[in-house]
Amino acid sequence: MSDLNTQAVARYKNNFLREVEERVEEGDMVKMCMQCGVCAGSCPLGPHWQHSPQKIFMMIRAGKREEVLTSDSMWMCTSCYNCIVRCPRQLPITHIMHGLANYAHRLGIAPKGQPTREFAKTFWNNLIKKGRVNELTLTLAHYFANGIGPGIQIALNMQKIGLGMVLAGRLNPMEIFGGHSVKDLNGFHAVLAKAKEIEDRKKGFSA
Amino acid sequence: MAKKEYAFYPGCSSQAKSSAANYLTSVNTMCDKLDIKLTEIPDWNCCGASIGYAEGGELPRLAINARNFALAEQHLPGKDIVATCAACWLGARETKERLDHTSQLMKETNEALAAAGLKYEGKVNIRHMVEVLIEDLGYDAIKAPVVKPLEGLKIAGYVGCQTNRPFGIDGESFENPKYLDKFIEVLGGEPIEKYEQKVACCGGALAFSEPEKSQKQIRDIVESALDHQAELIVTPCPLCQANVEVYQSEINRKNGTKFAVPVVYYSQLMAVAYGSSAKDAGLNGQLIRTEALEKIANR
Amino acid sequence: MTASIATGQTILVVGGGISGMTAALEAAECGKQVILVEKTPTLGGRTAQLYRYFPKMCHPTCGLEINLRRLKGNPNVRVMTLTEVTAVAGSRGNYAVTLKVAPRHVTENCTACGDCGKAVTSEIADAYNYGLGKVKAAYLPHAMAYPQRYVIDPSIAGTAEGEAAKAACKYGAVDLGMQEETVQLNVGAVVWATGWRPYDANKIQPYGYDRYANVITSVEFERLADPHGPTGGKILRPGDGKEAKNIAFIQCAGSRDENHLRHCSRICCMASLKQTQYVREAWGDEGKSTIYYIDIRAIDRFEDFYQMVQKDATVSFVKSKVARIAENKDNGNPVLHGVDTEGYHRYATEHDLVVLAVGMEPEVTGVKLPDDIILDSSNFIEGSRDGGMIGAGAASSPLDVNRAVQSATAASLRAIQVIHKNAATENA
Amino acid sequence: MADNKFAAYICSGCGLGDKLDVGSLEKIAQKEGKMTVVKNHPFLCSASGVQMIKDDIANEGVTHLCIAACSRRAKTEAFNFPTAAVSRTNLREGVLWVVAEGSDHDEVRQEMAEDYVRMGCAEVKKMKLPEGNPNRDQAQNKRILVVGGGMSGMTAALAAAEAGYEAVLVEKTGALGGFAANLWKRVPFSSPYAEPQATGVEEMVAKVTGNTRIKLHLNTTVAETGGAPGRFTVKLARESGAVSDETVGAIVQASGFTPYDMAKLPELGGGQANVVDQAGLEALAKTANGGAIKRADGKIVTSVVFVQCAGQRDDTGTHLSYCSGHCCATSIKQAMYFKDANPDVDTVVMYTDLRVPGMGEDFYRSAQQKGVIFTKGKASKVTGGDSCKVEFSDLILDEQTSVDADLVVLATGQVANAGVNLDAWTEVNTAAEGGNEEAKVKRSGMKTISVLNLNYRQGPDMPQFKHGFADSHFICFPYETRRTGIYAAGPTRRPMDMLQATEDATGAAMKAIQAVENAAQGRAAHPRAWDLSFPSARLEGCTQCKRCTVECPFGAIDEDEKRFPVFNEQRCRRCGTCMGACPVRVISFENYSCDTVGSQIKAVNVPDEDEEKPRILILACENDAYPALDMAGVQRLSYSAYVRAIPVRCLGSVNTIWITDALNGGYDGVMMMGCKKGDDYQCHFVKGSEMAHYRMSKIGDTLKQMGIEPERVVTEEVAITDNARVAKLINDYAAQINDLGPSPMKGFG
Repeated sequence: MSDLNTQAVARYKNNFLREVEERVEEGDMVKMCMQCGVCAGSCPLGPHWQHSPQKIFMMIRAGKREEVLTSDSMWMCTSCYNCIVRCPRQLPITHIMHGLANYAHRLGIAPKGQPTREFAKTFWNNLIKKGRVNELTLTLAHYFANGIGPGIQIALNMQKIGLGMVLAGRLNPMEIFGGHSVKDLNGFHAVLAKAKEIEDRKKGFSA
Repeated sequence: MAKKEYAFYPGCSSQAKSSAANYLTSVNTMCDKLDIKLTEIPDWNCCGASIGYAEGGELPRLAINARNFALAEQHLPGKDIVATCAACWLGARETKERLDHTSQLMKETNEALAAAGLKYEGKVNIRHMVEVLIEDLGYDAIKAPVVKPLEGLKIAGYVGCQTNRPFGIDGESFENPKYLDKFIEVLGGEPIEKYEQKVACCGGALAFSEPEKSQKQIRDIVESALDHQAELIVTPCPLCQANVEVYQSEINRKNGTKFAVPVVYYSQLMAVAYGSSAKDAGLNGQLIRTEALEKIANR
Repeated sequence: MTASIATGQTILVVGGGISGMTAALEAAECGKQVILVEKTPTLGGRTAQLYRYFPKMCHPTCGLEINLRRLKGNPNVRVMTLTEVTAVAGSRGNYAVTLKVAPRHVTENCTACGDCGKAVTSEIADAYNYGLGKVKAAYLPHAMAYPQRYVIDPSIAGTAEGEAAKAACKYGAVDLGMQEETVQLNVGAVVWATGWRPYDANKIQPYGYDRYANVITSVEFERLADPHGPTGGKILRPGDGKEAKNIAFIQCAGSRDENHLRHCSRICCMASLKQTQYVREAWGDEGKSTIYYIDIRAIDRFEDFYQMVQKDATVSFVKSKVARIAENKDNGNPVLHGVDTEGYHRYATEHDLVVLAVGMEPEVTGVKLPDDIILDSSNFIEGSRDGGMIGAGAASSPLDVNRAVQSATAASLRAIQVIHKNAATENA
Repeated sequence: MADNKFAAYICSGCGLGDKLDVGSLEKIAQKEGKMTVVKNHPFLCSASGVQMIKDDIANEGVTHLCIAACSRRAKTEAFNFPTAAVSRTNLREGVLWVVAEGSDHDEVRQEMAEDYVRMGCAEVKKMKLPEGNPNRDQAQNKRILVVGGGMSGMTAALAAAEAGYEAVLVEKTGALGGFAANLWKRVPFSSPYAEPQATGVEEMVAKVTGNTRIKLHLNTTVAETGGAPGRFTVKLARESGAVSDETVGAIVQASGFTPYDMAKLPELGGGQANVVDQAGLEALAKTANGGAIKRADGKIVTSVVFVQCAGQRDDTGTHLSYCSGHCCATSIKQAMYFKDANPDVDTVVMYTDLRVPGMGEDFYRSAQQKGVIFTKGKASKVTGGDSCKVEFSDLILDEQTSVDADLVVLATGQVANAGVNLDAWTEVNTAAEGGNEEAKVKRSGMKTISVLNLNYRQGPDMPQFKHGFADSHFICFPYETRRTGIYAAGPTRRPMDMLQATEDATGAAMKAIQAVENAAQGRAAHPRAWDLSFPSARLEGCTQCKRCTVECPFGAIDEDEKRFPVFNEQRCRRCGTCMGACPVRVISFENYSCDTVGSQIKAVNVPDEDEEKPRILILACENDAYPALDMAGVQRLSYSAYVRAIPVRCLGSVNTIWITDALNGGYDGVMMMGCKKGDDYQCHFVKGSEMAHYRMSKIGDTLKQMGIEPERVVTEEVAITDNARVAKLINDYAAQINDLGPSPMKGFG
């Protein structure tokens, strides 16, 4: 994947803003930020990340490519949309954060083992498998993502909950064998494949 | 012939035996009483949720949502899509907005759909069940079937994020939406209007990946409800419901707190108030049982 | 009144605030015939509701006094209060204007002796104090009101209270039967000096103006500081009447915001800087003012004032658009949440009182204006296509008083140009 | 002229009749006031009351009226009798509403009312009906001189011409257009505020040259200006040396600005290669003519940094301390020049506060839309050369860093072309008049930079306000210059952009037109435009002390060769400062003179000391203090009934004789209430209040000689809002006088 990165560097030289505008979801709105900081103050996970959205936008304009793409700040987005509704310039901040995360992830330079990054990957792979999320396998896959040891630990902690869910009829042990699925799975996958192909072409990931 | 008919998009968590199965049960009960007919979109797929972005990217996410639209337009022409899950509604609604406003994306999306012989015409509307209740029926209609008012029941209306922002329910404010309080009121319960955490975030999908951070959010949400002597919390969002209910025990385990505040769906309140059984109201689906509601249901 | 009182040589000025009065007087002092119409019962407009002006910290009513003397000494201006323009027909040089005159229920006989006020008990919200206080339903709008005549509020016109007021008046000045009337005028040019209104703070939801008693607007703060205000000039917060010493000023409350007013309202930065000095005037070194801002727009020599305030140890600046306001349940203090973007510092700061520096919205927003009038994207009046109607003062752009008066003076000449051309063609 | 006939009309309405013995007021008006006609009316301001007075004027030949009713500020329109001299005796706001309720105050209330009637009668007896400037037939010129052919000047000339007035436009260079002519484009004036616009200079020049009402003088400066509104005589000097005369009625000074010299900014690269100011950039843009912008060395610019506030907003005292207002929008516009020619050019605007008020916000957004990058940072060092470097602290990213660029643009400020600084002038001139040769040389040097070369006693140009701009100090009255009939417009008045300059120039033209119209009718100018009175001096009594010529705030008075004052009525603003200054009291207005006030002071009935009823004279400025006293009444705040208040046009008009007369007459104290003085002065006549304080500071010795405690005379600054405060001031002072005991002068008067 990192060849994608070197290729991108070569293509955009030091014009990171241009790179973001062309390759990141809603990236063309980054330039409209006026640095008021309302997004920074509105984020529920504010205390936990390093760079606020408005600061990330400034870093993009300042060409701090490495710092931005390897930052774990955008991975802290809970998609609460507070920033979007308060932004006086109506920047789709949530989507830009998602877009940056996705882009860093595509380039393979997003922080390794970043839990949300890992979970997001697991989630997506889970849902595209059958077209619908299999909550059991998703949960298990997630808990065991870091290997058997910690997995068991978490699983034990969560056991009561899991059991409770089962008893409450809200978690189906049988899902381990298949579970919900769309019928026209081929069609579903064809759509996804085509969409990915178009996007890659558009964003210059493929020649 | 039902009063209202819609193309139903239950979403992954609200299907049978999934984490929001109780939501589905109560919604069905509620709709019976309100004479709303829901027809499931044949072969619908996942919306990608708010966490789908990282691996999925933009167009694939738009495409899978558009697939649902296409199916609805094809099989249930003229009917609005109604989602009960906040994330499904938001994901779908966002997709629609972006496709309808960007011809390029519309073109590309349909190019992708063509791979499955589908086409999105841009006709179908995306609604949340709450919108249907408020806009298509109205509070009086919601009040009408009440036979067991939720008397003396103090309930914190926890709206959360995704039914509220960025689109929200028409006429409601992002910071202080009142529709849940109004629901509670017409159902005979006692809303907590000054509930500070009303629109706070529960951590959403990060409940899995960043448990500590999310549980801090959840803790505030529960504590504030208790500060106001709430007996239960009501929400329109499956993720909110699951996070706030499920992790109370975790929070107790880690912090020695003794939280046990039931978290239910508005549809469960209605089902009970409309006189249905605890089971039909999905109350058996609670991890933290809500005796108060059960008592009324069993009256 | 008939159309004959006015001709194509007459200038109509709409709005009796400082811009309208200026436009009217400048033209009248050149010997032109002017009709000045004002929607409220008195001239003076919003500047009469300010405690002090920046940057001199002088009192707006001082200039109002001068303008009223100019007016009283000038027979060329006809003042019509409680009057609104409902329609304008015709074109440049020859407009037919329809006016709606609301009943004051008090005639020219009034001597402002105040007996009717004494006789009435019922009260109404005090518009002069932005509803922070109450006045009798028979009232003089304020000490500098012009015409210096009482008003009987319509709410008591048909009641025993109204009769009591009527009975109390020795001069037969109370006329409870007064009806709304419609007046037709012909004029050559129209100056729109309809001014501005403070943006509705309820719409700025994150700041909870509708939920927290101790979050107020900048115009309300003017009234709190003014000795003629509801607190007699003491800075007491509405929530509990407690002395407010630690005060936050939030800039761009509605302005520079795609969700509210797209434009910058220009005056708010200077207004807040000025108001920090009210805090100092009231509490000395015990007072504490904090300004939350995006950019401090103290242009040209206003910069002097900004630098003066920066040197004031009781005033601090935080470069941040406040994200939201919560309330401390225990003491009713607003708590501001946000991030100082200069170097990134997260804050959750408690203040006694929060003042929202609300933006300027054109008073004509939502009002049906003649089709020929051109508005900009924020509903400020750019003028009319035929050039015979001119925007002046804050109706034409968000302006401070000094610039509004310049604009009104210029508008006055443009109006004269219109009627001059008119005269030229009439004589030709 | 018919004989004077005096009449007093006493109103018994508004409760006056209930609380006062109107009958005895009438007797006093008759016997003591010597009024031929004395009438009372229950409702004097009513149609019937006013008709009664009109009839007496028409049928009884009444020429002078003393109206004893409410304040002069009330019912002004009703009691407006243009053909009669009128004094207003304030029984309502001045007595009834301020004297404490209750019968134990009846006596003092009545005494107060009686004194006011005496005063009103005494005043009107000394009044003449003002008839306007007798020399107005020589002040009929209505042409407008505009000095400066830039955007402001052309706008002013056209504005006047469009309104039907002739304009004389003087431009010192060979072409019209001024600074604007050197711009590639200007900022937008109207929606959508998105793109730079053509300057429109050519069109305007064509309009000006094509307008038959505008007489144009290029390559011309103003060599001398004399006269007054309605009759200014101007000597115009052509470069060639030729001199021509023009007579005009009013003047608009639109002498523009000069960009702050960036050579003074070496730390920001001023003077180094590829570092230009905004004017320099406009030149490059003009050369590029819409194509790629090249540097002086011909290299196409691929990256540019705009450094805002260069040499502005400086609190170290080295550079300009103010903000020039337009520079942010100008840099935005110039950044667009680059982006519009080639979107790939890196354009950074480095600012601390981006100042684009009003719709400028749209222009800002539009630039962001075009990809202009805005960096909140403070530039510490700029190095020019082939690759320029801007070192700065990034205030958002909180780091000391730098950016490279092909070109750096410094947003320097506007310096006013406002001519000679009069404070400096006065110093030099006094020395020169004292025969100092060096000073004489210096003085003639100063004249060369003068814009107007006024031959006024007080110097060749308009007094400058802050930072060398010829601005007004009045917020409500931006055109209140201290040289009547001369109005500054554009950046010479205040730093401003082109839109505001054109607006300003139109306003200035309006004021100029107004000045000529008032002059033609012999009226005063703002703030007493209605005033037909004018100053006259009995020169036979004049001691040529020059105080009037020096102290007039408006430079209205010159001196003839014999050092006698020469009054230029139309320059006069009727404040009476000269009257207050005159030690021999030879200056007066028909309806306002040492006598009209002095006689009121003397008319008051001063009780003997054993009566223990002190008398306190209040001289109150009629613009702020008197309204404050009035409104104290309106709010029914009570104050001592021992005071007798006389409104004065301005404390500057207070002649010390009034004080000494009062004290000689047995008054126990004199209180003066005037407007705020000092830097933030509120005085509507600029220096009046200050003069009064100055004069009173000198009166101490006189009082000592009279054996009177100096604290019996006080001067207070009062604002119009001080209703409660004036009442308190009076009561506190009354108490103080009470402690002092009766004046030692009692009985000697």
